[in-house]
Amino acid sequence: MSVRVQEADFDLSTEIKAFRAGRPEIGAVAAFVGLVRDVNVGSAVSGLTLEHYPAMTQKALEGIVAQATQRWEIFDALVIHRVGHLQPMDQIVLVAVASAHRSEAFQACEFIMDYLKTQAPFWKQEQTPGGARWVDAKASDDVAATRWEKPF
Amino acid sequence: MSVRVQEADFDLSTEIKAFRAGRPEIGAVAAFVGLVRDVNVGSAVSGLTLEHYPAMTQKALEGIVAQATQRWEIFDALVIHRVGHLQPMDQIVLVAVASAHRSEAFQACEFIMDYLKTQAPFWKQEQTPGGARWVDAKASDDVAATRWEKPF
Amino acid sequence: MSVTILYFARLRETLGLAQEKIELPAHAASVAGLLDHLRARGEEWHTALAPTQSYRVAVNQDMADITTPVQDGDEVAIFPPVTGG
Amino acid sequence: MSVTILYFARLRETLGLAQEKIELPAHAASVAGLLDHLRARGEEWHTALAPTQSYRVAVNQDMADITTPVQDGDEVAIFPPVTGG
Repeated sequence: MSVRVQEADFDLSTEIKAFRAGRPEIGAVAAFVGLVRDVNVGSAVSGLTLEHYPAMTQKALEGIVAQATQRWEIFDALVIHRVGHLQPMDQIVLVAVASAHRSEAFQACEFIMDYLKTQAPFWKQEQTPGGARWVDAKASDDVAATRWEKPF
Repeated sequence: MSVRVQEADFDLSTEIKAFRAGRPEIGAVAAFVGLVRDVNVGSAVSGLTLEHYPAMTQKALEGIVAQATQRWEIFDALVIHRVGHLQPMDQIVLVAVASAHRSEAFQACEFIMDYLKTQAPFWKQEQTPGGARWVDAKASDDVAATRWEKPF
Repeated sequence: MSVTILYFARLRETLGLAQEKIELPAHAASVAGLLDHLRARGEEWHTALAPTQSYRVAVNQDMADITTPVQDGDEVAIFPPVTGG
Repeated sequence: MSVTILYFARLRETLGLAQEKIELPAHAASVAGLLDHLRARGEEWHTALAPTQSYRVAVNQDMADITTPVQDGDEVAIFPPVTGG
Protein backbone atom coordinates (compact mmCIF):
# COMPACT_ATOMS: atom_id res chain seq x y z
CA MET A 1 0.00 0.00 0.00
CA SER A 2 1.40 3.40 -0.92
CA VAL A 3 -0.19 6.80 -0.27
CA ARG A 4 1.48 10.10 -1.16
CA VAL A 5 0.37 13.71 -0.91
CA GLN A 6 2.66 16.04 -2.83
CA GLU A 7 2.91 19.33 -4.71
CA ALA A 8 4.97 17.81 -7.54
CA ASP A 9 3.45 16.26 -10.64
CA PHE A 10 3.74 12.51 -11.20
CA ASP A 11 4.50 10.37 -14.24
CA LEU A 12 1.98 7.64 -14.88
CA SER A 13 4.38 5.10 -16.46
CA THR A 14 7.00 5.57 -13.76
CA GLU A 15 4.47 5.12 -10.98
CA ILE A 16 2.77 2.07 -12.49
CA LYS A 17 6.12 0.44 -13.35
CA ALA A 18 7.37 0.87 -9.78
CA PHE A 19 4.01 -0.30 -8.46
CA ARG A 20 4.10 -3.63 -10.27
CA ALA A 21 7.85 -4.24 -10.45
CA GLY A 22 8.86 -7.85 -9.80
CA ARG A 23 5.28 -9.05 -9.31
CA PRO A 24 4.36 -11.44 -12.14
CA GLU A 25 1.20 -12.49 -10.28
CA ILE A 26 -0.43 -9.19 -11.31
CA GLY A 27 -2.74 -9.65 -14.30
CA ALA A 28 -4.73 -6.43 -14.07
CA VAL A 29 -4.07 -2.81 -13.21
CA ALA A 30 -6.99 -0.40 -13.08
CA ALA A 31 -5.99 3.24 -12.84
CA PHE A 32 -7.77 6.53 -12.54
CA VAL A 33 -6.34 9.99 -13.20
CA GLY A 34 -8.28 13.10 -12.18
CA LEU A 35 -7.46 16.28 -14.10
CA VAL A 36 -8.11 20.02 -13.74
CA ARG A 37 -10.85 21.04 -16.19
CA ASP A 38 -10.98 24.53 -17.71
CA VAL A 39 -14.66 24.88 -16.91
CA ASN A 40 -16.78 23.95 -13.89
CA VAL A 41 -20.40 24.69 -12.99
CA GLY A 42 -20.68 27.06 -15.94
CA SER A 43 -17.57 29.17 -15.29
CA ALA A 44 -14.20 29.29 -16.95
CA VAL A 45 -11.49 28.07 -14.58
CA SER A 46 -7.96 29.43 -15.01
CA GLY A 47 -6.45 27.64 -12.03
CA LEU A 48 -7.06 25.68 -8.88
CA THR A 49 -5.65 25.73 -5.37
CA LEU A 50 -5.83 22.53 -3.39
CA GLU A 51 -5.77 22.89 0.38
CA HIS A 52 -5.66 19.94 2.76
CA TYR A 53 -5.38 18.97 6.42
CA PRO A 54 -1.94 17.38 6.44
CA ALA A 55 -2.18 15.51 9.73
CA MET A 56 -5.40 13.84 8.61
CA THR A 57 -4.90 13.35 4.87
CA GLN A 58 -2.39 10.52 5.00
CA LYS A 59 -4.36 8.71 7.72
CA ALA A 60 -7.67 9.07 5.85
CA LEU A 61 -6.22 7.82 2.56
CA GLU A 62 -4.49 4.88 4.22
CA GLY A 63 -7.77 3.99 5.92
CA ILE A 64 -9.63 4.02 2.61
CA VAL A 65 -6.98 1.86 0.93
CA ALA A 66 -7.04 -0.55 3.89
CA GLN A 67 -10.80 -0.92 3.50
CA ALA A 68 -10.41 -1.69 -0.21
CA THR A 69 -7.71 -4.25 0.55
CA GLN A 70 -9.95 -6.04 3.05
CA ARG A 71 -12.94 -5.97 0.77
CA TRP A 72 -11.47 -7.16 -2.53
CA GLU A 73 -8.80 -9.65 -3.51
CA ILE A 74 -6.22 -7.17 -4.64
CA PHE A 75 -2.43 -7.23 -4.42
CA ASP A 76 -1.79 -3.55 -3.91
CA ALA A 77 -3.16 -0.03 -4.25
CA LEU A 78 -1.46 3.29 -4.88
CA VAL A 79 -2.84 6.78 -4.24
CA ILE A 80 -1.05 10.00 -5.20
CA HIS A 81 -2.88 13.27 -4.55
CA ARG A 82 -1.45 16.68 -5.37
CA VAL A 83 -1.91 19.87 -3.34
CA GLY A 84 -1.05 23.52 -4.03
CA HIS A 85 -1.54 25.48 -7.23
CA LEU A 86 -2.65 23.64 -10.35
CA GLN A 87 -3.62 24.69 -13.87
CA PRO A 88 -6.16 23.31 -16.33
CA MET A 89 -5.03 19.94 -17.73
CA ASP A 90 -2.78 19.30 -14.71
CA GLN A 91 -3.04 15.94 -13.02
CA ILE A 92 -4.68 16.08 -9.57
CA VAL A 93 -4.91 12.49 -8.42
CA LEU A 94 -3.84 8.98 -9.37
CA VAL A 95 -5.43 5.85 -7.96
CA ALA A 96 -4.09 2.50 -9.20
CA VAL A 97 -5.06 -0.99 -8.09
CA ALA A 98 -3.35 -4.27 -9.00
CA SER A 99 -5.02 -7.67 -8.87
CA ALA A 100 -4.99 -11.03 -10.61
CA HIS A 101 -8.22 -10.36 -12.54
CA ARG A 102 -9.83 -7.18 -13.79
CA SER A 103 -13.13 -7.06 -11.92
CA GLU A 104 -11.54 -6.65 -8.48
CA ALA A 105 -9.13 -3.98 -9.76
CA PHE A 106 -11.94 -1.94 -11.33
CA GLN A 107 -14.17 -2.14 -8.28
CA ALA A 108 -11.49 -1.35 -5.73
CA CYS A 109 -10.20 1.56 -7.84
CA GLU A 110 -13.66 3.12 -8.14
CA PHE A 111 -14.34 2.50 -4.43
CA ILE A 112 -11.13 4.30 -3.43
CA MET A 113 -12.00 7.27 -5.68
CA ASP A 114 -15.57 7.47 -4.34
CA TYR A 115 -14.41 7.38 -0.73
CA LEU A 116 -11.53 9.78 -1.37
CA LYS A 117 -14.08 12.25 -2.80
CA THR A 118 -16.18 12.21 0.39
CA GLN A 119 -13.73 11.26 3.17
CA ALA A 120 -10.28 12.69 2.44
CA PRO A 121 -9.75 16.26 3.71
CA PHE A 122 -8.99 18.16 0.50
CA TRP A 123 -10.67 21.39 -0.61
CA LYS A 124 -10.53 23.05 -3.99
CA GLN A 125 -10.61 26.76 -4.64
CA GLU A 126 -11.03 27.75 -8.28
CA GLN A 127 -9.78 30.91 -9.98
CA THR A 128 -12.54 32.18 -12.27
CA PRO A 129 -13.19 35.48 -14.12
CA GLY A 130 -15.50 36.38 -11.18
CA GLY A 131 -12.70 35.79 -8.66
CA ALA A 132 -11.68 32.89 -6.46
CA ARG A 133 -14.43 30.57 -5.28
CA TRP A 134 -14.50 27.48 -3.12
CA VAL A 135 -15.82 24.42 -4.91
CA ASP A 136 -18.99 23.01 -3.35
CA ALA A 137 -19.18 19.30 -2.59
CA LYS A 138 -21.47 17.44 -4.97
CA ALA A 139 -24.49 15.50 -3.76
CA SER A 140 -23.68 12.99 -6.53
CA ASP A 141 -20.40 12.19 -4.75
CA ASP A 142 -22.27 11.31 -1.57
CA VAL A 143 -24.57 9.05 -3.57
CA ALA A 144 -21.58 7.42 -5.28
CA ALA A 145 -19.95 6.67 -1.92
CA THR A 146 -23.18 5.40 -0.36
CA ARG A 147 -23.70 2.67 -2.93
CA TRP A 148 -20.68 0.76 -1.58
CA GLU A 149 -22.52 0.37 1.73
CA LYS A 150 -24.98 -2.05 0.13
CA PRO A 151 -24.29 -5.69 0.85
CA PHE A 152 -23.12 -7.63 -2.19
CA MET B 1 -11.57 7.06 -31.08
CA SER B 2 -8.35 5.16 -31.59
CA VAL B 3 -7.85 1.41 -31.90
CA ARG B 4 -4.48 -0.23 -32.51
CA VAL B 5 -3.34 -3.82 -32.77
CA GLN B 6 0.44 -4.16 -32.66
CA GLU B 7 3.35 -6.41 -31.71
CA ALA B 8 5.28 -3.57 -30.09
CA ASP B 9 4.97 -2.63 -26.44
CA PHE B 10 3.37 0.69 -25.48
CA ASP B 11 4.22 3.35 -22.91
CA LEU B 12 1.34 4.31 -20.66
CA SER B 13 2.34 7.96 -20.09
CA THR B 14 3.02 8.57 -23.77
CA GLU B 15 -0.31 7.09 -24.79
CA ILE B 16 -2.37 8.90 -22.16
CA LYS B 17 -0.62 12.22 -22.83
CA ALA B 18 -1.31 11.97 -26.57
CA PHE B 19 -4.85 10.87 -25.84
CA ARG B 20 -5.74 13.94 -23.78
CA ALA B 21 -3.48 16.54 -25.41
CA GLY B 22 -5.12 19.93 -25.87
CA ARG B 23 -8.41 18.85 -24.29
CA PRO B 24 -8.94 20.77 -21.05
CA GLU B 25 -12.56 19.60 -20.89
CA ILE B 26 -11.31 16.16 -19.74
CA GLY B 27 -11.63 15.77 -15.97
CA ALA B 28 -11.31 12.00 -15.71
CA VAL B 29 -9.28 9.25 -17.36
CA ALA B 30 -9.97 5.65 -16.41
CA ALA B 31 -7.42 3.19 -17.71
CA PHE B 32 -6.95 -0.54 -17.61
CA VAL B 33 -3.77 -2.48 -18.34
CA GLY B 34 -3.86 -6.24 -18.76
CA LEU B 35 -0.61 -8.09 -18.06
CA VAL B 36 0.83 -11.57 -18.66
CA ARG B 37 0.79 -13.50 -15.38
CA ASP B 38 3.38 -16.17 -14.60
CA VAL B 39 0.69 -18.61 -13.50
CA ASN B 40 -2.75 -19.51 -14.89
CA VAL B 41 -5.22 -22.26 -13.98
CA GLY B 42 -2.64 -23.86 -11.71
CA SER B 43 0.29 -24.01 -14.16
CA ALA B 44 3.43 -21.96 -14.42
CA VAL B 45 3.41 -19.87 -17.59
CA SER B 46 6.73 -18.99 -19.23
CA GLY B 47 5.27 -17.17 -22.21
CA LEU B 48 2.21 -16.40 -24.24
CA THR B 49 1.45 -16.25 -27.96
CA LEU B 50 -1.43 -14.05 -29.02
CA GLU B 51 -3.05 -14.94 -32.33
CA HIS B 52 -5.80 -12.85 -33.90
CA TYR B 53 -7.97 -12.51 -37.00
CA PRO B 54 -6.55 -9.30 -38.47
CA ALA B 55 -9.39 -8.44 -40.85
CA MET B 56 -11.91 -8.67 -38.02
CA THR B 57 -9.96 -7.39 -35.00
CA GLN B 58 -9.91 -3.72 -35.90
CA LYS B 59 -13.56 -3.78 -36.94
CA ALA B 60 -14.66 -5.58 -33.76
CA LEU B 61 -12.74 -3.24 -31.46
CA GLU B 62 -14.02 -0.14 -33.24
CA GLY B 63 -17.55 -1.49 -32.93
CA ILE B 64 -17.13 -2.00 -29.18
CA VAL B 65 -15.71 1.50 -28.70
CA ALA B 66 -18.55 2.96 -30.80
CA GLN B 67 -21.10 1.28 -28.53
CA ALA B 68 -19.40 2.72 -25.45
CA THR B 69 -19.37 6.17 -27.01
CA GLN B 70 -23.11 6.00 -27.73
CA ARG B 71 -23.95 4.67 -24.31
CA TRP B 72 -21.96 6.99 -22.03
CA GLU B 73 -21.05 10.66 -22.13
CA ILE B 74 -17.39 10.22 -22.86
CA PHE B 75 -15.01 12.33 -24.93
CA ASP B 76 -12.80 9.58 -26.28
CA ALA B 77 -11.61 6.02 -25.88
CA LEU B 78 -8.33 4.33 -26.75
CA VAL B 79 -7.65 0.62 -27.19
CA ILE B 80 -4.21 -0.89 -27.79
CA HIS B 81 -3.95 -4.67 -27.97
CA ARG B 82 -0.71 -6.54 -28.56
CA VAL B 83 -0.27 -9.73 -30.58
CA GLY B 84 2.64 -12.15 -31.04
CA HIS B 85 4.99 -13.50 -28.38
CA LEU B 86 4.80 -12.08 -24.86
CA GLN B 87 6.47 -12.91 -21.55
CA PRO B 88 5.26 -12.78 -17.96
CA MET B 89 4.84 -9.17 -16.77
CA ASP B 90 4.50 -7.89 -20.36
CA GLN B 91 1.63 -5.54 -21.11
CA ILE B 92 -1.11 -7.11 -23.25
CA VAL B 93 -3.82 -4.51 -23.55
CA LEU B 94 -4.55 -0.89 -22.69
CA VAL B 95 -8.04 0.56 -22.59
CA ALA B 96 -8.37 4.23 -21.64
CA VAL B 97 -11.50 6.37 -21.54
CA ALA B 98 -11.72 10.16 -21.08
CA SER B 99 -14.77 12.00 -19.79
CA ALA B 100 -15.75 15.06 -17.76
CA HIS B 101 -16.58 13.04 -14.64
CA ARG B 102 -15.26 9.77 -13.29
CA SER B 103 -18.33 7.54 -13.25
CA GLU B 104 -18.75 7.51 -17.04
CA ALA B 105 -15.04 6.86 -17.59
CA PHE B 106 -15.00 3.90 -15.19
CA GLN B 107 -18.14 2.34 -16.63
CA ALA B 108 -17.16 2.75 -20.28
CA CYS B 109 -13.65 1.41 -19.61
CA GLU B 110 -14.96 -1.72 -17.89
CA PHE B 111 -17.61 -2.19 -20.60
CA ILE B 112 -14.96 -2.06 -23.33
CA MET B 113 -12.79 -4.61 -21.50
CA ASP B 114 -15.74 -6.95 -20.89
CA TYR B 115 -16.82 -6.83 -24.54
CA LEU B 116 -13.25 -7.11 -25.80
CA LYS B 117 -12.90 -10.30 -23.73
CA THR B 118 -15.91 -11.95 -25.39
CA GLN B 119 -16.17 -10.28 -28.83
CA ALA B 120 -12.72 -9.43 -30.17
CA PRO B 121 -11.02 -12.26 -32.11
CA PHE B 122 -7.87 -12.87 -30.06
CA TRP B 123 -6.67 -16.25 -28.82
CA LYS B 124 -3.98 -16.98 -26.26
CA GLN B 125 -1.65 -19.95 -26.30
CA GLU B 126 0.42 -20.40 -23.14
CA GLN B 127 3.83 -22.03 -22.84
CA THR B 128 3.82 -24.22 -19.72
CA PRO B 129 6.09 -26.97 -18.36
CA GLY B 130 3.57 -29.45 -19.86
CA GLY B 131 3.89 -27.86 -23.31
CA ALA B 132 1.90 -25.27 -25.22
CA ARG B 133 -1.81 -25.08 -24.47
CA TRP B 134 -4.64 -22.94 -25.76
CA VAL B 135 -6.33 -20.85 -23.09
CA ASP B 136 -10.00 -21.70 -22.62
CA ALA B 137 -12.55 -18.91 -22.57
CA LYS B 138 -13.92 -18.25 -19.09
CA ALA B 139 -17.60 -18.51 -18.29
CA SER B 140 -17.07 -15.56 -15.91
CA ASP B 141 -16.19 -13.39 -18.92
CA ASP B 142 -19.51 -14.22 -20.57
CA VAL B 143 -21.30 -13.31 -17.34
CA ALA B 144 -19.35 -10.05 -17.10
CA ALA B 145 -20.33 -9.07 -20.65
CA THR B 146 -23.96 -10.08 -20.16
CA ARG B 147 -24.57 -7.71 -17.26
CA TRP B 148 -24.24 -4.71 -19.61
CA GLU B 149 -27.33 -5.92 -21.46
CA LYS B 150 -29.53 -5.03 -18.51
CA PRO B 151 -31.42 -1.78 -18.86
CA PHE B 152 -30.17 0.94 -16.48
CA MET C 1 -21.22 -20.15 -54.95
CA SER C 2 -17.69 -19.57 -53.73
CA VAL C 3 -16.95 -18.99 -50.04
CA THR C 4 -13.63 -18.44 -48.26
CA ILE C 5 -13.34 -20.15 -44.87
CA LEU C 6 -10.78 -19.27 -42.20
CA TYR C 7 -9.98 -21.38 -39.13
CA PHE C 8 -8.23 -20.03 -36.04
CA ALA C 9 -6.39 -21.17 -32.92
CA ARG C 10 -7.19 -24.64 -31.54
CA LEU C 11 -9.73 -25.29 -34.31
CA ARG C 12 -7.12 -24.56 -36.97
CA GLU C 13 -4.83 -27.11 -35.33
CA THR C 14 -7.53 -29.74 -34.85
CA LEU C 15 -8.65 -29.51 -38.48
CA GLY C 16 -5.11 -29.01 -39.81
CA LEU C 17 -6.29 -26.16 -42.00
CA ALA C 18 -5.97 -22.36 -41.77
CA GLN C 19 -7.87 -21.31 -44.88
CA GLU C 20 -9.74 -22.77 -47.83
CA LYS C 21 -12.04 -21.74 -50.65
CA ILE C 22 -15.05 -23.96 -51.19
CA GLU C 23 -18.00 -24.22 -53.55
CA LEU C 24 -21.15 -24.14 -51.45
CA PRO C 25 -24.45 -25.42 -52.95
CA ALA C 26 -27.19 -22.76 -53.13
CA HIS C 27 -29.43 -24.73 -50.72
CA ALA C 28 -26.74 -24.38 -48.03
CA ALA C 29 -26.63 -20.57 -48.13
CA SER C 30 -26.53 -19.94 -44.37
CA VAL C 31 -24.15 -20.57 -41.49
CA ALA C 32 -26.22 -23.65 -40.55
CA GLY C 33 -26.02 -24.94 -44.13
CA LEU C 34 -22.30 -24.31 -44.35
CA LEU C 35 -21.66 -26.13 -41.06
CA ASP C 36 -23.72 -29.13 -42.24
CA HIS C 37 -21.71 -29.14 -45.44
CA LEU C 38 -18.43 -29.21 -43.51
CA ARG C 39 -19.59 -31.81 -40.99
CA ALA C 40 -20.35 -34.18 -43.91
CA ARG C 41 -16.60 -34.37 -44.60
CA GLY C 42 -16.14 -37.09 -42.02
CA GLU C 43 -15.73 -37.99 -38.37
CA GLU C 44 -13.13 -35.38 -37.52
CA TRP C 45 -15.18 -32.54 -38.96
CA HIS C 46 -18.40 -33.91 -37.53
CA THR C 47 -16.88 -33.95 -34.04
CA ALA C 48 -15.05 -30.62 -34.19
CA LEU C 49 -18.09 -28.75 -35.49
CA ALA C 50 -20.79 -30.59 -33.50
CA PRO C 51 -23.45 -28.18 -32.20
CA THR C 52 -22.43 -29.15 -28.65
CA GLN C 53 -18.88 -27.87 -29.21
CA SER C 54 -17.95 -24.34 -28.20
CA TYR C 55 -17.06 -22.34 -31.27
CA ARG C 56 -18.03 -19.08 -32.93
CA VAL C 57 -18.68 -18.13 -36.54
CA ALA C 58 -18.13 -14.73 -38.15
CA VAL C 59 -19.40 -13.78 -41.61
CA ASN C 60 -17.50 -10.97 -43.32
CA GLN C 61 -15.79 -10.16 -39.99
CA ASP C 62 -19.01 -9.77 -38.01
CA MET C 63 -20.10 -12.24 -35.33
CA ALA C 64 -22.81 -14.46 -36.80
CA ASP C 65 -25.26 -17.12 -35.68
CA ILE C 66 -26.60 -20.19 -37.49
CA THR C 67 -29.37 -18.18 -39.20
CA THR C 68 -26.93 -15.69 -40.77
CA PRO C 69 -27.06 -15.90 -44.62
CA VAL C 70 -23.90 -16.81 -46.52
CA GLN C 71 -23.51 -15.36 -50.01
CA ASP C 72 -21.16 -15.77 -52.94
CA GLY C 73 -17.79 -14.20 -52.15
CA ASP C 74 -18.31 -14.12 -48.39
CA GLU C 75 -15.51 -14.67 -45.90
CA VAL C 76 -16.57 -17.02 -43.13
CA ALA C 77 -14.40 -17.57 -40.06
CA ILE C 78 -14.80 -20.41 -37.56
CA PHE C 79 -12.96 -20.18 -34.25
CA PRO C 80 -12.98 -21.10 -30.54
CA PRO C 81 -14.43 -18.64 -28.01
CA VAL C 82 -12.07 -15.68 -27.90
CA THR C 83 -9.53 -15.21 -25.10
CA GLY C 84 -7.88 -11.83 -25.62
CA GLY C 85 -7.46 -8.96 -23.18
CA MET D 1 -9.60 20.89 29.49
CA SER D 2 -7.52 22.18 26.63
CA VAL D 3 -8.53 21.49 23.00
CA THR D 4 -6.89 22.59 19.74
CA ILE D 5 -9.33 23.55 16.99
CA LEU D 6 -8.43 23.81 13.31
CA TYR D 7 -10.59 25.48 10.64
CA PHE D 8 -10.20 24.81 6.92
CA ALA D 9 -11.15 26.23 3.53
CA ARG D 10 -14.27 28.40 3.33
CA LEU D 11 -14.97 28.00 7.05
CA ARG D 12 -11.49 29.30 7.90
CA GLU D 13 -12.17 32.36 5.77
CA THR D 14 -15.68 32.95 7.13
CA LEU D 15 -14.50 32.75 10.72
CA GLY D 16 -11.20 34.53 10.05
CA LEU D 17 -9.32 31.90 12.01
CA ALA D 18 -7.13 28.91 11.07
CA GLN D 19 -6.29 27.51 14.49
CA GLU D 20 -6.89 28.19 18.18
CA LYS D 21 -6.47 26.55 21.54
CA ILE D 22 -9.43 26.80 23.87
CA GLU D 23 -10.37 25.78 27.39
CA LEU D 24 -13.49 23.65 27.12
CA PRO D 25 -15.68 23.12 30.25
CA ALA D 26 -15.96 19.48 31.32
CA HIS D 27 -19.75 19.45 30.71
CA ALA D 28 -19.08 20.17 27.00
CA ALA D 29 -16.84 17.15 26.44
CA SER D 30 -18.31 16.04 23.09
CA VAL D 31 -18.48 17.40 19.54
CA ALA D 32 -22.03 18.62 20.27
CA GLY D 33 -20.84 20.38 23.42
CA LEU D 34 -17.88 21.95 21.67
CA LEU D 35 -20.09 23.25 18.85
CA ASP D 36 -22.55 24.76 21.36
CA HIS D 37 -19.62 26.41 23.11
CA LEU D 38 -18.40 27.95 19.83
CA ARG D 39 -21.88 29.04 18.69
CA ALA D 40 -22.25 31.02 21.93
CA ARG D 41 -19.47 33.35 20.69
CA GLY D 42 -21.95 35.43 18.69
CA GLU D 43 -23.98 35.78 15.52
CA GLU D 44 -21.21 34.92 13.06
CA TRP D 45 -20.30 31.70 14.87
CA HIS D 46 -23.93 30.83 15.48
CA THR D 47 -24.68 31.13 11.75
CA ALA D 48 -21.53 29.40 10.41
CA LEU D 49 -21.91 26.42 12.74
CA ALA D 50 -25.71 26.13 12.69
CA PRO D 51 -26.82 22.48 12.51
CA THR D 52 -28.44 23.25 9.12
CA GLN D 53 -25.06 24.23 7.63
CA SER D 54 -22.97 21.69 5.76
CA TYR D 55 -19.76 21.06 7.62
CA ARG D 56 -17.80 18.14 8.99
CA VAL D 57 -15.92 17.60 12.24
CA ALA D 58 -12.87 15.38 12.79
CA VAL D 59 -11.50 14.47 16.20
CA ASN D 60 -7.84 13.50 16.27
CA GLN D 61 -7.86 13.20 12.45
CA ASP D 62 -10.81 10.81 12.29
CA MET D 63 -14.22 11.79 10.94
CA ALA D 64 -16.55 12.34 13.90
CA ASP D 65 -20.22 13.03 14.59
CA ILE D 66 -21.91 15.07 17.32
CA THR D 67 -21.81 12.20 19.80
CA THR D 68 -18.02 11.76 19.54
CA PRO D 69 -16.31 12.50 22.90
CA VAL D 70 -13.74 15.29 23.13
CA GLN D 71 -10.95 14.93 25.67
CA ASP D 72 -8.15 17.05 27.04
CA GLY D 73 -5.40 17.48 24.45
CA ASP D 74 -7.57 16.48 21.48
CA GLU D 75 -7.23 18.07 18.06
CA VAL D 76 -10.64 18.92 16.61
CA ALA D 77 -10.99 20.07 13.00
CA ILE D 78 -14.06 21.76 11.56
CA PHE D 79 -14.34 22.06 7.79
CA PRO D 80 -16.71 22.15 4.79
CA PRO D 81 -17.57 18.91 2.97
CA VAL D 82 -14.42 17.79 1.21
CA THR D 83 -13.85 18.35 -2.53
CA GLY D 84 -10.63 16.59 -3.48
CA GLY D 85 -10.01 14.07 -6.21
